[in-house]
Amino acid sequence: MFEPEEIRKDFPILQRKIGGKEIVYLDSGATSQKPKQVIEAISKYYETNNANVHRGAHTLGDESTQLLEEARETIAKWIGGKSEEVIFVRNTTEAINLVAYGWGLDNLKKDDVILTTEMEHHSNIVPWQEVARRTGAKVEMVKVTSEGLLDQDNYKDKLKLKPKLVAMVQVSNALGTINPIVEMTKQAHKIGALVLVDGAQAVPHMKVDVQKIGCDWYAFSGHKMLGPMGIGVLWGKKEILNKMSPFLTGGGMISEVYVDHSTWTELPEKFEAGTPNVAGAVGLVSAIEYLDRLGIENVREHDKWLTVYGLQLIAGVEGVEILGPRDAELRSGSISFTYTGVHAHDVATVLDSQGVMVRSGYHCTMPLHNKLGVVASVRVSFNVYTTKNDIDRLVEALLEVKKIFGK
Amino acid sequence: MFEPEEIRKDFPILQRKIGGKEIVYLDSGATSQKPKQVIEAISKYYETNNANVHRGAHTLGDESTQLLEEARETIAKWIGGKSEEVIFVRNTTEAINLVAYGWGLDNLKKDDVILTTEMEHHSNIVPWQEVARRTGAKVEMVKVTSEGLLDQDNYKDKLKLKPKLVAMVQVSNALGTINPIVEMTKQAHKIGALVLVDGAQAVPHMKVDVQKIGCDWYAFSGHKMLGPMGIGVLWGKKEILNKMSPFLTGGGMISEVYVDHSTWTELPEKFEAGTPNVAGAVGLVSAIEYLDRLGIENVREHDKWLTVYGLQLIAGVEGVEILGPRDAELRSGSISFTYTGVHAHDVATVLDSQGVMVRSGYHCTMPLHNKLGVVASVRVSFNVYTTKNDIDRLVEALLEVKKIFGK
Amino acid sequence: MDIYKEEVMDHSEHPRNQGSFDNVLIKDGQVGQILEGRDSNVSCGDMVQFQLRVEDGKIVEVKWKGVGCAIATASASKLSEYLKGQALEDVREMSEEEMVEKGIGFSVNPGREKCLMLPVKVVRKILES
Amino acid sequence: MDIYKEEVMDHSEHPRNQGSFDNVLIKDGQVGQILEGRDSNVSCGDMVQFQLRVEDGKIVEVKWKGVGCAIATASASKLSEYLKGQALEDVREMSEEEMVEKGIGFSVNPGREKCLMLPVKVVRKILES
Ligand SMILES: Cc1ncc(COP(=O)(O)O)c(C=O)c1O
Ligand SMILES: Cc1ncc(COP(=O)(O)O)c(C=O)c1O
Repeated sequence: MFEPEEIRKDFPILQRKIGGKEIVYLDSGATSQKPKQVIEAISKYYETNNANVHRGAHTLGDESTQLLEEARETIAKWIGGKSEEVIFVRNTTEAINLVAYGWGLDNLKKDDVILTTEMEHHSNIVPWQEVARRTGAKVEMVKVTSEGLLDQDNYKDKLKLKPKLVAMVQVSNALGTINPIVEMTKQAHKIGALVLVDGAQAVPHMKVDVQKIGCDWYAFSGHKMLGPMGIGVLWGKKEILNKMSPFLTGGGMISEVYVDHSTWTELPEKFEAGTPNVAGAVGLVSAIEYLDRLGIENVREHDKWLTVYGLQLIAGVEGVEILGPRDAELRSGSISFTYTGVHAHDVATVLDSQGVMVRSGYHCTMPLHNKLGVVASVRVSFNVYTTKNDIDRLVEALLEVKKIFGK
Repeated sequence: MFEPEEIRKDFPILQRKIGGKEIVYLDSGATSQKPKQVIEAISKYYETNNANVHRGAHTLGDESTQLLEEARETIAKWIGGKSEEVIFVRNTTEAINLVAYGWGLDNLKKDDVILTTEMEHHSNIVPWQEVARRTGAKVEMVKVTSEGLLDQDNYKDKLKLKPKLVAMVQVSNALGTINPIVEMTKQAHKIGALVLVDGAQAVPHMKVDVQKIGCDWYAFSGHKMLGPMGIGVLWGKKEILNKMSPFLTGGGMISEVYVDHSTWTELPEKFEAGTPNVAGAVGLVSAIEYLDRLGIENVREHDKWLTVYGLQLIAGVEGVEILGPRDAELRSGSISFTYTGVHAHDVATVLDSQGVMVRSGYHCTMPLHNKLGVVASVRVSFNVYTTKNDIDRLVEALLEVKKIFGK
Repeated sequence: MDIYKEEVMDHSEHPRNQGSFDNVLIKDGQVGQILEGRDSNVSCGDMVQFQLRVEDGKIVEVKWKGVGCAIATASASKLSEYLKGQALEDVREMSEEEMVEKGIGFSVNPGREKCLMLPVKVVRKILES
Repeated sequence: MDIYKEEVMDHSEHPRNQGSFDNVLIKDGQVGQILEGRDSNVSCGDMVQFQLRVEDGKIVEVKWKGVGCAIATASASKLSEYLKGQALEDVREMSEEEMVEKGIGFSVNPGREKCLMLPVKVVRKILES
């Protein structure tokens, strides 16, 4: 295990004080903070190697191309894929849209079923609704149990509808639930569905191996895993990516352009039109190296420890109702709750006045909140720099809510 | 006017030596170098304000939201638009794809004409070929004269086909040609076409005012105008953006999500799904401030001076044939040429061995190169840090080509 | 905390004019019409519906309902009190700023502006339609 | 400059086996077939076409044409010399690395790899189809 208090020293923003108080940043699920190593890697790239990627023209161009391709290899190794299967995108949302446009538009037709779940982030719902609108396909959702787990009986029932695609989240950003995606992927494949996994909240906290998961596509964002904004990854199986249409088109992804038609390059460039965000890829590599140094198993242990400690303390606050499963083995990264009689937004404002930063609202999971009958919730979410002290300060600050709202 | 030798001091990468030689970076058309002010603005953002944008939850979130919205205002003011008309994208290519998917798919039908030009970058050709493929519309191209200008007679003829859209470049990245887009936009509007302008090579070098141009959409990239990679802008007229379908969908751009449908937010968020690249927007603002301090008129003067000086010296080298117009008033940002008997790629390699970095190839304008009957060309391109000395070093290095190839 | 002033807390805990005309039968011979609209803030999950009973171009009664935070609730409550008795035309001509100033009477930091403004947006939506 | 060695310059200025069989009539009774393929590198505008005349599983003649830089030209020229006389099967089993090593015999820095490899890609394409 590592010492989070030591790790905090790597994060310049955590040294900031607001209103005289040290920052307690418990909104890592929205975006993580960045260690100085990542910030410096970006600066260093711009100060030393910056160029567009096109081999052969000059030294800086070669260096930039090499950095981008090394980034691809590092990421591929990190998640267990091949390097040409790693496609750089802006974020998880774009990754999912790429599949929706590049695979969905061509492969779905009227009355085909797209199966997603009630606990998806909007980014894994709305693109499928849009594809459904354009193709006549239908979106179905696997139900969530009152405990906050995917209802596996309901999943089996929905699989009888013979969906062409199962699109599901590995770790819920609103409940923290870790879904049994290895088993679920197996079942989906048995009936011939392809499987897309939204790994936005998994990659920052646990070892991910796309081969072991067995899925067909895996999407995640750099900015939630200590990396920079503006860079994310879609991983996909080579055979499937090869058969897909390109999504964004233009410079960089074409082989030959004629007046009336064009031909595409090979993977992965086929899906990367325009100037790529090399600085972003370099920053993401630095984030992976950071996590690797800590050891991703240790990161998961730390996260589990925080979940246990947090669940215990937060649940003990009068008026608080925890959402999602109680078993820390089944959760990761965050704890969401409601506060009886006080709107989540007001709770967040009071906490903020104490220097404690959490998120309040739907967390982009409106169908889930509707299902749970919860208008809005408060979410506290972690990363490697989160400490016991952060949780203690949170609980202290929650007592302020009672003072102000008298509830 | 400003002193480019002074400006160079702001660019850390230009202090680098390769093989003992100072860098002569003449590939700014591919991507510009970044001043330390921009690099520091990005670092400072990550060190001080980094958070996801969602107002109300906490101080860092409010600060990030405010920075993103201020960036939008700065950019709007800089190009003469309204701030809700500024949509953040990754780069010019994505901006054009947004229009192709978000407007083209819904508004074009069989046999409709999309008019583009022979001098477009692939990013303003291939998305239209794709829309044409999906809708049955046809792509037509305005011819380029042997001097490297858009053939205005041919343009008038093509307008008789009643195109629904004219998509054209303001400044050619391969020829340097500045097109008369104000007049051309007027003519297009007269026959009811909408106009998209690719401003990737214009924005870094001259004052751009979308109101004066009168176009309906304007696209550009941050990374070519001293800003970071991974951020670009699509500007569009409010009335038109309002009528367009969203492109990428997911978190951030929806108002309400239900199991079976969703509703969109207002401009500009409607077009910005997922976590935005706030650090990129902050870096872009810093780049605009940098250009503003120099004075964009001075930037244009400097560029024109370099063009005059460069044309004169480069054209004087034995074996060199300049592409594009000879009048510096009609050009900006770059000079492309061929070297008789030696392939552009070999020229670039020889130049690189002398520390002079240029680009060789098609420059993503294959139809243009086919038209001109040129297999590949060498392009030298400028920005504010380019000096007379850079051109002198280029010409010296060109003499090496003769030494090695004996031509 | 500045934001949760006494007046805000009073209105959020005892909201005025809450309810709807949905189950109220407009009596025979009673002139007037009911204008209504709703809107929501996705990020905080707030939803507000306003109904204005109008007679001879004047707002004679206001009912609103919704789910929301303390700020949105207090804002809706105060706005409902203000609107009662106003001429439709006068309200239609007010800017958003005026409506906040005269109709709500308290302000919040930029972070919570959306909560404050939700009832204002709903009322403007009703008047513009 | 390392990259433009004498051998490279010689082959790029005097390329061997350039041309095509397109206007050559295969004489009556002459056994064999002509395999052909082409490919291009978009970034540098290089295009290379290879034709292999095969008799009894053996490459008896090679012609190539194309537009390209000195590296691609020298690479195609050297490869064409090497291929002549080889058994189709043997070439089919070679890795790309082997083909460069034995068939081309010179190397370049990573930046120019694509130019060097273009003829290799074309030949592999022919053999795989
Ligand atoms: C004229 C023109 N249009 C479009 C582009 C594409 O820009 P980006 O690669 O940033 O999407 C470029 C840059 O190469 C360009 O020069
Ligand atoms: C589970 C999940 N999916 C998708 C997303 C969208 O990620 P991004 O905003 O980086 O596209 C998020 C982040 O909010 C998430 O938590």
